[in-house]
Amino acid sequence: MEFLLSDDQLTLAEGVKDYLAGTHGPEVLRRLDEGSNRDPAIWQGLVEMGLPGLLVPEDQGGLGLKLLDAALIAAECGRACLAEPLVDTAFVAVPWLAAKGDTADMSAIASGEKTVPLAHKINGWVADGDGASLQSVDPLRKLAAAPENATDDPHLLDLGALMSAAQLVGIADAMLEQAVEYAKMRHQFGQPIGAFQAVKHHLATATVALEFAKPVVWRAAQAMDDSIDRASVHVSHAKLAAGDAALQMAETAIQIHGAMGYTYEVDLHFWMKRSWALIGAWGHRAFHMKRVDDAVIGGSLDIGPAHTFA
Amino acid sequence: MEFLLSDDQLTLAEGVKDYLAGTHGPEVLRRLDEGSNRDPAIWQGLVEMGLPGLLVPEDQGGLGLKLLDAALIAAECGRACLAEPLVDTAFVAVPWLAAKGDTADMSAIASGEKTVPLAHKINGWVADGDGASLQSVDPLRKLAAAPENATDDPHLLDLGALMSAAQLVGIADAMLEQAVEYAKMRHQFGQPIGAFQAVKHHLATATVALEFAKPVVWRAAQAMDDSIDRASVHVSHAKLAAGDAALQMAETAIQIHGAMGYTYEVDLHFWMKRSWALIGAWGHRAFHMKRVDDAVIGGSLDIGPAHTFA
Amino acid sequence: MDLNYTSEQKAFRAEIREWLAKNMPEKPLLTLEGEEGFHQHVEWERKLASGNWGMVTWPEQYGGRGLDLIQWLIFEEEYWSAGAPLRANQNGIFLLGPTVMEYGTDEQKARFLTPMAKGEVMWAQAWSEPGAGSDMAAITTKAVRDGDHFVISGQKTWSSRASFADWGFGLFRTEEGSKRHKGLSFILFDLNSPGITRRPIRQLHGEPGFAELFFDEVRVPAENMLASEGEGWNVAMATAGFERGLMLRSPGRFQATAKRLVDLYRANEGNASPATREAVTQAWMGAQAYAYNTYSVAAKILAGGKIGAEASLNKIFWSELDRSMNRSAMQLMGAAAELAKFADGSVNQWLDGYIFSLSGPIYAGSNEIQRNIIAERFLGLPRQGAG
Amino acid sequence: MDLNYTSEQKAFRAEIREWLAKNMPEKPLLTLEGEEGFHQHVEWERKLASGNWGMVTWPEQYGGRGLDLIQWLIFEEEYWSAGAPLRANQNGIFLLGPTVMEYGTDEQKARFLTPMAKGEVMWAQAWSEPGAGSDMAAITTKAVRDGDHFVISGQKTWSSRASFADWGFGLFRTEEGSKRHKGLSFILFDLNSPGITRRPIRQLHGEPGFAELFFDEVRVPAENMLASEGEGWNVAMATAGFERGLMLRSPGRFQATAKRLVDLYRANEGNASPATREAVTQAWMGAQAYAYNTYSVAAKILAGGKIGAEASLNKIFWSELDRSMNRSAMQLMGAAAELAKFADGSVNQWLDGYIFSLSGPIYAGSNEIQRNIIAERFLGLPRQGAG
Repeated sequence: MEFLLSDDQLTLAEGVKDYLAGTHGPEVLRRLDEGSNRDPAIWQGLVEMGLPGLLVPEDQGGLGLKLLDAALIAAECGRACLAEPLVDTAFVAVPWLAAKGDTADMSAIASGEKTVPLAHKINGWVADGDGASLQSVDPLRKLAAAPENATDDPHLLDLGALMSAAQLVGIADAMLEQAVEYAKMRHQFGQPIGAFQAVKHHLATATVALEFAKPVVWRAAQAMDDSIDRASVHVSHAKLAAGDAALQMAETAIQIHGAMGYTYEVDLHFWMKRSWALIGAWGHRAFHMKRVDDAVIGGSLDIGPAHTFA
Repeated sequence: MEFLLSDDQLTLAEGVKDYLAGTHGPEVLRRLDEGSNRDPAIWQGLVEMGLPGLLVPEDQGGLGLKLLDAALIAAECGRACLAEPLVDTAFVAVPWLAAKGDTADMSAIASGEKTVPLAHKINGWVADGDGASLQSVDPLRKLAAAPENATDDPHLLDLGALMSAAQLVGIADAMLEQAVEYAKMRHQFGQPIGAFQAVKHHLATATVALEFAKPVVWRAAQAMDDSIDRASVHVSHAKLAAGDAALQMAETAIQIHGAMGYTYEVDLHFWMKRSWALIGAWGHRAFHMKRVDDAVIGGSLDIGPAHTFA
Repeated sequence: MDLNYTSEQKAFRAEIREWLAKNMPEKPLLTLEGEEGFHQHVEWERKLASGNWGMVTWPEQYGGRGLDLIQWLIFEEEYWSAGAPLRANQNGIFLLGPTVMEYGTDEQKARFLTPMAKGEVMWAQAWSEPGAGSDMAAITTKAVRDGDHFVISGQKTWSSRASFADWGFGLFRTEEGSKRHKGLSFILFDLNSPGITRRPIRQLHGEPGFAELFFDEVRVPAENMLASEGEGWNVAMATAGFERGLMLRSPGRFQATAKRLVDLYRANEGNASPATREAVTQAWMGAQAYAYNTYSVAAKILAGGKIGAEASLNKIFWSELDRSMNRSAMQLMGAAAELAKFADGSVNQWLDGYIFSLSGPIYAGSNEIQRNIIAERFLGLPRQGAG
Repeated sequence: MDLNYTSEQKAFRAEIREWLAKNMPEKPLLTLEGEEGFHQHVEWERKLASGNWGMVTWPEQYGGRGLDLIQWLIFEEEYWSAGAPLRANQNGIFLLGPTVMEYGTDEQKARFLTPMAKGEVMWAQAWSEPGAGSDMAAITTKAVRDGDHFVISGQKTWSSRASFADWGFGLFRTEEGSKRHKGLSFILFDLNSPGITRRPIRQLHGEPGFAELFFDEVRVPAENMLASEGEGWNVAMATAGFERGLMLRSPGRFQATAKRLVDLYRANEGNASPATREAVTQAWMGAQAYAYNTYSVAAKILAGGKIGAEASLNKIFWSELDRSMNRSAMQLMGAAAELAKFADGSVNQWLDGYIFSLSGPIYAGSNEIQRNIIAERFLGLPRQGAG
């Protein structure tokens, strides 16, 4: 029993964080927003880091890592508000296809030549897919209407929900950092607004929700890595905890920014919009609440002090 | 259309407020707590003000006033944390009996000789009644187990719920005043704690909930006075708004008082306990929420801008 | 307490209802934030004026109907019940108009109020500056007296409607070296005056709406000053009082949102968690409570009372109610919540509503400022400490 | 990340489970706050000690089992799962014990730790003073050096367990005229020393619990001072660190409450509004999240890490979770929520639980203080302003 992210995991995530911080800052988001939303050079950079193949088995040209490793990277993609379809293809599609024994495209995915738009019944749309385009509030998302024949595979849903939750905690981290920096810099009434207790306590409250959502997400990823039989409940818990924490953080961050936060001139809006998108994606709040409710109140899950992990 | 408490109504309520402030302060609550909870002298004082007969028809020795007048007095009884069974007998039992045409006891009630313990199925207990005694958290409440044959008359329930709501806003007012006074007097870190923004904002937030609960209670009282056919929905709205505001105020007030609020040495506990008692009395939160839900979501009530009062 | 409408009030309700039924735009107008939509809304203002429905609470002499606050509430209930457009003239109706009536000379009243009532001139509000937001007394934009003119230099921001409006009003520092609330004057100015540059500020949903105003030695006739020189702060506070007070947000608007939310719930019940279901019930309760409180404040004012810190209670209540209702709607939209437009090309009104609701706790005095006001003026807590 | 218990850990879980099954008191003890109940709880401490279960995390040399934090968590899970009594020795186990181990001399360790581990001596905590609550550095109670003794005069309050405990520990001003954090020393004292008067403070539910301590020239041997003179603040902060940190509230306690709440919901579903149903689901989620976080912090510490401001995150999370769970329970109790005892004479545990939960956000550093700490130390916001 060791609830601990390994040094390897943290080093890998830190590396991705630093890479994206250096190559995918807000100025890139603004450029993509004015342009076509996607940039092959960014994708190429992710490929050179080996990220598309992160979960591809080693014998098919990948790194053969685990969902928990991927979740940590997904959080960094959220922190950077990454628009390229890395998470969907590499962290959702790959483990889904692999579990189905469908390994045809693995090496093409690992080499970055192929991306996999995912159509699931629970979403009305397909991200980075073909078909009639739909306009998301998030200017960096490319949505197409979902086909009639979209699958309702629950394993795919759990993978999508887990990775959405992981992105959401990274998004919330980024919004918190922006709000804290703004609160230090913006002065009113002769002092930085961050010195006002009301501002401090808004941010502290949102921080508590976020910090207690993170271990829930890591636990859900590990539950899927271990294929424990109630992993779905932990995925739903993760999506709820991460989504609620991100929504609260978005509302807190815009309040701290005041009128500036309501504009396109500070970059906060990119992260707020991504959080709104992912909160509804891969199972909305009520869907996941019902899965937890059925398990906990319905009684199909063992609960209590002796059942933290079993 | 005039949503206004009349000068007569305010003068009467003010008179009762002043009388209770002068004769029924915290020292009286402490004395009653150490003694037998009831004091004939207090009851006699209320009789001399004519309060037991407030709603008794004039031809039966009463003042023949309305439920709204009574609700304002009930709020003052809450503010003073009055223990005598005035509200149950004079503001709940009297209009209930009168509506049933049961006027036998009216003059005895008006003269203060008779009180009417109320047994309703929705409460497991009877206040100030006979039978096996039950111990309330509120040291000034005298509860007895409810008889098997308690009525389930919905009119009685609405009257009880309305007057509980009215008492709750008065109780919340009193807790707010105590918390504000404590925050002005208590110093930490070299200033009154009431100068800290966190304390200010806790109290401001609870104040908003309370001030917006009050008009809901007055509107419910008027709805019953006017016998409009959906008055029950407005009574449930009032009980919910007043109960939630009082609970929030109790939790805020004890937080402002810090450890002192957790003791028997400051008097706040009398009002907190009364609020906990009345929140569960005459229909718990879920009961009243369901009545509003059935009307609003169920669709049996006209809603929208053109239906503020109709 | 009398919660029945008089027959006159009922007749008035029927009158506005009938007029709206006849005159409502066939299809929803484009957003007030965009140029084309703004002009559509100005047309609507003129349509309202043509029926003398533009400034219902103003005295008849200034082009209003001299309605009392109860009639105004009935008007608003019917207006929002009909789903009528937002008011491009809001700054004029509720902010500048009442201020001119209170502080203006007869000449100023004649000059500014009538065109305002006719919807001929649209007004922009220009309070804030980059360094003066919540702390409005930190204003630095100066207006230097030069004969019978002021010469204005500096910058304003968050100026609502300023992208497309005709005239603006705001506070300027007319006494050199004056500090804080002193030495400010309330001045009206033509937005097309030489030396004024407007820079629309793009809001997070992409539309302009607010604008920055740059003043480069803009000459404004001294007769455009309201009240006397240096009195600006008190005049502005009266205006802000109106703004924060009764009329900024009439209950009908939130009752309409609550009703739409109930309809959305019925259509999307499968997207509702238990807490969301209760939030929908709470939406009706909150909107009704806000309406009762407004009717109650209106009755107090009609009986000769004034509103003070209660305005701050109002601001917090409606802004948090609105955000919470729209947040519930986003949950009920499920996976479609993020769509700006649906497959059929229709706009996701709930997404726009949620985004707009996020500005409620920020503007017209942030809810943090409002809580300070409640604590200090309504509850009497000490001023010291980090306000 | 490995979320499977080792066979040793499973065996340990089975061992404590079996011991508890054999040794649990037949019937629930009276409340720890009352005199008779306190002595029942002391008996239980001695029973635990007899099985060497009293101080499981202490090194064996001091009468513990030298368990690591994961074993401690397993112990706590089984302890709360069995519904075992509250710990009368909490101050010793988690506050004073670790502090003596870190700062005590060998002589002090031998003298104080062993009797503590055996449950022979119960300890009261004496930090606060009437003028020094949240602002603990405002302590004025003085301890004047007189040869090989200190002479203590002044008053302490909110001293937990002091009504019935044997010994106490706290901070005293040993340097005359010193200010704030300077000149304080950490001193242990026999509560039966001449000159000490205990006045139990009646809590709102009527039981004593806390006490005031009056010191009238109480002579305390200098060898009862922990660390060196004037070092008291740092020693106390370390203690407060433990208190606010990992061990004050183990997850098992809240997981047990969540489980009882789910059972209550099933029995009283008719008393649940939709939001209450969701709150019951949230209770399980919150208690699990708190458990995951605790396992995670424990693993970090085992890997050589330290906990800092995270302790403040913990304090806020568990105290607000506990209050919210008990508040939901009060709603589920309906009209019976107010009953202190039910018709069958049994105690309304949920009412007691709700009342107790109201102290959570207040004690061990109010949640307002904790939020300041998070903002300033965890987020790096500026100190100035009304902290």
